[in-house]
Amino acid sequence: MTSLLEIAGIGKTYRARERTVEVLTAIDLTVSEGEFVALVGPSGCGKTTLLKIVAGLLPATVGQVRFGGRPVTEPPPGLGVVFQEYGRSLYAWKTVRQNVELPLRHLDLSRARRRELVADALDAVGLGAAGDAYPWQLSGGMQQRVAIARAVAYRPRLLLMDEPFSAVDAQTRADLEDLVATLWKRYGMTIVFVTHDIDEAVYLSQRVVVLGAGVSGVQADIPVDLPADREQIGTRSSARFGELRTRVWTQVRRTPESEMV
Amino acid sequence: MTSLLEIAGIGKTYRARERTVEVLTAIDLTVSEGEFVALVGPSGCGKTTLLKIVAGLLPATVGQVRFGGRPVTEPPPGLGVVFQEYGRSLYAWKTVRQNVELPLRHLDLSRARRRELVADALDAVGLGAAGDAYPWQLSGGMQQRVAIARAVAYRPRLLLMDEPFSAVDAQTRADLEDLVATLWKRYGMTIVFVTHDIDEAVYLSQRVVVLGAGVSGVQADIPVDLPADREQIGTRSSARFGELRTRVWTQVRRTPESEMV
Amino acid sequence: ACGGNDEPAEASADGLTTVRLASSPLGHLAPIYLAQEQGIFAKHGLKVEVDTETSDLTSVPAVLAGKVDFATGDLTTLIVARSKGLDVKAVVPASASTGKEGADYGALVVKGDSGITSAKQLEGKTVSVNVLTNIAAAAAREAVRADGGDPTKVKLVEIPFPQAPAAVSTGRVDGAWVVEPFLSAAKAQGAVPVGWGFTDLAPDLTVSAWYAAGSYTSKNAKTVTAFRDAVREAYAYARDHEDEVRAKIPTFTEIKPEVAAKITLTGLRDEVSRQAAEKLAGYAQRDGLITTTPDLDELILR
Amino acid sequence: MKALGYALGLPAALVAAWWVASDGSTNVFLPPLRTIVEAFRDVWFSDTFARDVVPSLWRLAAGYTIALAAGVVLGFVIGRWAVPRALTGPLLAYFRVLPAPVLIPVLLVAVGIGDTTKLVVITVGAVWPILLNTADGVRAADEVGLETAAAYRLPRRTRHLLALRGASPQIFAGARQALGLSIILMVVSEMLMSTDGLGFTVVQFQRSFAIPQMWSGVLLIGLLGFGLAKLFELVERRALRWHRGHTGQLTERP
Amino acid sequence: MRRGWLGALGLAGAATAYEILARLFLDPAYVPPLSAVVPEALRLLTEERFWAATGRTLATVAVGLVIALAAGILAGFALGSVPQVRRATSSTLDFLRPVPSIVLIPVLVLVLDVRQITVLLVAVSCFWIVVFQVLYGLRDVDRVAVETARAFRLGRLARIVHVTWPTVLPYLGTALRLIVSVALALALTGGLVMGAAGLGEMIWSSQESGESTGMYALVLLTGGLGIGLDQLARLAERRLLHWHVATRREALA
Ligand SMILES: Nc1ncnc2c1ncn2[C@@H]1O[C@H](COP(=O)(O)OP(=O)(O)OP(=O)(O)O)[C@@H](O)[C@H]1O
Ligand SMILES: Nc1ncnc2c1ncn2[C@@H]1O[C@H](COP(=O)(O)OP(=O)(O)OP(=O)(O)O)[C@@H](O)[C@H]1O
Ligand SMILES: O=[N+]([O-])[O-]
Ligand SMILES: [Mg+2]
Ligand SMILES: [Mg+2]
Repeated sequence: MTSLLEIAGIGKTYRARERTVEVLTAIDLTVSEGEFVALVGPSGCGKTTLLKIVAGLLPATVGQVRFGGRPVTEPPPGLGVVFQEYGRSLYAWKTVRQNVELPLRHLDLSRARRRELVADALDAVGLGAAGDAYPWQLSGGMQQRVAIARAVAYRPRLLLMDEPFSAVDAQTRADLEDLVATLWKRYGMTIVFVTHDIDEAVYLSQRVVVLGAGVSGVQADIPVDLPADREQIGTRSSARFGELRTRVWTQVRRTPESEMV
Repeated sequence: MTSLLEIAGIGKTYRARERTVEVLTAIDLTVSEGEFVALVGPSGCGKTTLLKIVAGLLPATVGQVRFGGRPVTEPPPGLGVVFQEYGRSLYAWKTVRQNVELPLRHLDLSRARRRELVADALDAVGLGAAGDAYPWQLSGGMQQRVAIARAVAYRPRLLLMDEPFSAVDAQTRADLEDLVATLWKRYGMTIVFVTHDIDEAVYLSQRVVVLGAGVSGVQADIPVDLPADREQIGTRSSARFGELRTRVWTQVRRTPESEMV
Repeated sequence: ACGGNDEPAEASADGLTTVRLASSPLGHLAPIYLAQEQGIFAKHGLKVEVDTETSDLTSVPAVLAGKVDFATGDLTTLIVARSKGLDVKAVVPASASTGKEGADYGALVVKGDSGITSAKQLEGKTVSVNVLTNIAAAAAREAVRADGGDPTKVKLVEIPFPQAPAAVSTGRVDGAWVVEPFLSAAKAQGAVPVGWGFTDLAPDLTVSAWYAAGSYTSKNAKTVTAFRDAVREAYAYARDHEDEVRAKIPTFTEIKPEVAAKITLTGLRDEVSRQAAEKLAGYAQRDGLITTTPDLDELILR
Repeated sequence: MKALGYALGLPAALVAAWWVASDGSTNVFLPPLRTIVEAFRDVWFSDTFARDVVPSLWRLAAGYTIALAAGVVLGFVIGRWAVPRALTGPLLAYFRVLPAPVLIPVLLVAVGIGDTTKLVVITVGAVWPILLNTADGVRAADEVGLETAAAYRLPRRTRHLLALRGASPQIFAGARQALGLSIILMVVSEMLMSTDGLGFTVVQFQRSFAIPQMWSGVLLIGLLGFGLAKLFELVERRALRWHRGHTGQLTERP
Repeated sequence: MRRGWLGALGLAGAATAYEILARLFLDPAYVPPLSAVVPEALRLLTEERFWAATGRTLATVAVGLVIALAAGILAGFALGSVPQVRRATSSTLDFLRPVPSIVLIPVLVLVLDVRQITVLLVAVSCFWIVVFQVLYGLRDVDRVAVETARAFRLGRLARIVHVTWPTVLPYLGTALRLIVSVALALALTGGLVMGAAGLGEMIWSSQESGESTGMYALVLLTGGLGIGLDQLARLAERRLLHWHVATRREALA
């Protein structure tokens, strides 16, 4: 596998009058083409920040991101994103269907094909009937699924997902996990996936990267050597799964959280 | 225990030009003073809607909610809420500290006491150092914790929480669960808690109420007979916990989700 | 009629030269309209187009830029314009004092029960005029002076004529310089005239005049003469047919026929009064509107 | 330094172009800039400034302040409650179209010819952008923010203030519009029934064909507008910093 | 529909208040009561010259508005989307904004006719309003919304069409209601101070003829026209902004 994404020495400091925060220091990470990487770490450690830098939406203070060998200065082609702030990333003036369709409109697709992609994506996230609704007519979980459908319909080469299932129920979550896993395999996408659910990270990914709290670099990079064909009940109850999740847990807990009660 | 909250025959239909959705039908539910009720159900089934009706923020189409015997037409006194859309519920022009302090300012508290309550609440959610930041300078999880701190500092009589831990990492989530449990016991609050995490519902509550998908009434009402003193590792690994979570799971899965792939 | 060497500037198929006149639709246009109907202009080889979409604000630049050939302007304004080097020439009066003290179409009025009975008593008081920089200010001051008062002690303030009667009767000002139809309106509301500034300035006072650009008068001398002659003939007709004048006014203003039947009409004179112009130039200089008196021979077309 | 370059670059170029293009102009109505600048010095570096500009500034400040207060209060009431909004809708649309010269007759009778009339003209003309923007801003207040305030039973006053603060970006849009308008209205109000002021003086210049002096007045009005706009920006930058943060304008973009 | 009734009620209340004030405190000679004004207004409605004047005024308003909207939106987006342009021009704009066009009329007469000047007056005043509303609207564009569009590599134009424009639209809705009134007011001013044919000139003429009842009748009808234009602007706004919080809330109320 060739490396698609090279993150080299990335550091980020937010400067404002009231408050200057150094968030990331010296992040080094390489993601291969077609890889599925899960990113975990405590709240506020800089996962979203890193994702935005990778997407070319936020300049790093130091360091460089390369995508397919080229330095990233703007969002690279073939990028799909599901933002943590899913609500704000949907356009209130567009229906669900229009929201999902928007990124497809500048791709070279026939209208029929575009329609089909949109319909499939909405069906896949269980919103086949809500295409004509506006985002503000949907529940939180439904909005989040629209954002997922938009990314999925786009068939990106690199998919960045920032806690994409945080607002859906357990059953739906499991279904969506399997959906993403299927699409990943079918289309050979590269996925970087931020989650707070360690089981989910292990279940989905080939590698779990743990970011530390405070000013943090990569704290651990744990390969997930589970078989390629995974399945909710079988995989999660396997012994290897248990070991891996414990390993990740240990790493996450090792992060100093002196602030917590 | 006297009943604090009586929800009788509540139904809700959203009407709009494009789309009319009947969300809830004939919801009956009674919550006693000091009770901790968890509300679970698939995405889009009407949990948030029900919570807003209970809070007196949204009129029901049919039925009535009574709080302490009185019909609810506006938010009752002593109500604390954590909205699912935590980001939008924070005021962007106020610092974290000011956001938390706001509801306290019209209570009969000395300034010193108010300061103390705010500082304690922020410490409790791990944001002791972020008091002077503005919401838009915080990560998603941090924003959510500010909303929690605001509710906690307020010491409400009835606390409504809508997926309050959806954006925080596992470790922080466990800590916050214990924080809420402690405060509940210490102050005798009544809590209605929406979550997608069935383990969390069982771990925290005295009763798990399951809402069904589609036009739904209460599908199941499962008492949680775990000992009052609970603790993350011990309780969750107990046999009774396992039985209860399986019972809830079974109920949640029974909801027809024909739409899902 | 701006280009070309000499006449005919714009001769139409019927052999008539078109002249464009600009004036607000006020009473002084009545003789012009009558003359048009009577064929007086045609007799002088002219066809008249009246542009009423021109106001005091725009007429001088419109004339100088050749957008219209003749426009009306009050004599003070023309004097001031001339002294600032603007090439305007007064051709023939457009409105003039009736020359009859006590029966002119403009007067200085006060509220009936104000206790003021003479113009002199307005010393130290506030008097309104429609525009501070035109002939009205001079007329108001002259009324006070003619009564033996010190005109510099009158405080002038600008209030449009239509609001002047109300300003007087509600006591917002102590006196007001008004012209018809507001003079009649003010009287109807109990105001009384205490001075007749127009006749005080000069019995043959030219209040406003038809003027043209100097360059136009030199290039189109024949047309200008024809125009002046036609207007004079129009005035002669109007003097003999006052009823027709009174009947004409309501057709192009909003003045009601019953009002038009009673108001004092403006005087109609053939010559721009040179003597009055000197007096007005003096006032303009005293009021700081001009620093040097213009050559009045340049201003008034012989 | 760079900011100064941006601020002065275009004006300098325009002034230079004007200077060159107008030099040698013989059109009385378009005098050479050189003459205008001389007139500027003669007219405004004298006691005219104290006699005319000072009262104008006072009227402007008072009229604008009243418009601001009235616009925000009325706009708030109209934005927040449907009944007053429906009740006043056509009425306000009626009053919005009345230009100052039409108001004068009524004002003369009701208020007189003093400064009050001018304040009324400025206020009545400048209040609309503030009023409409406040009403629309308040009406668009974020639902979740309002629900949060309601749930915590924040006192009425606090909830109103929150709605206002949330609407402040749009209120500032109205206030900014009204600033430019107020200066124009100050001039217009002084054209009628006045004896002093910048507008009065400029109109007297205009009517007495003192064209360079008139242009110098136009320059002064422009400079005044520029100065006040800068002052306004200073206040706005402070008051709306949160909004720039919230909308990501304080975050660097690649 | 309740909205319509309340609006009529508001007008009726104001009319009653005016009638009482005019009868009790003011002299009918210069502030005539409605009972005198309304019949005069009804009479005017039957006169052809009233409709001709209305037509001219509305034509001026329409042309001025179209110019102002097109130029204002274009300039607003250009200034708001290219920071360098904004910074380079802001001082010049701040200087030009407060210059009252009325002062420049004698100069404008040199090159334009009165009708054109009136259109210019309307267009310029409305242009400024549109530009500033667009500039402020552009600042309201949500960060996440823009980041989403950028991530999916929507081009500059697509971002304007799909993200920026809809955000600015509510601000333009406010602008629209403002400028229809301003346009009408300035079209009247053109008639009042320059004699441009239309309703303003009729009002001027009534004033100059001492016909205060006629003048008030015209003012009444002009105000009615203002209400009509405002209703049109609101209708357009409700259609274009049906998704906006304010409209949603209104629909519930
Ligand atoms: N616009 C900003 N201005 C200033 N500080 C910021 C900004 N955005 C984020 N931060 C700070 O950067 C840190 C990391 O934020 P980030 O959103 O990357 O965290 P995260 O790992 O995604 O957290 P979460 O799991 O809670 O979403 C936080 O301390 C936050 O306060
Ligand atoms: N303002 C609204 N207008 C129209 N329909 C709405 C509105 N709000 C919610 N709905 C609809 O009501 C249903 C229930 O929404 P609700 O937000 O109560 O669900 P929920 O159970 O909280 O879901 P989630 O777990 O995803 O948050 C959904 O089908 C949604 O589309
Ligand atoms: O002249 N005005 O722009 O109002
Ligand atoms: Mg994050
Ligand atoms: Mg919900």
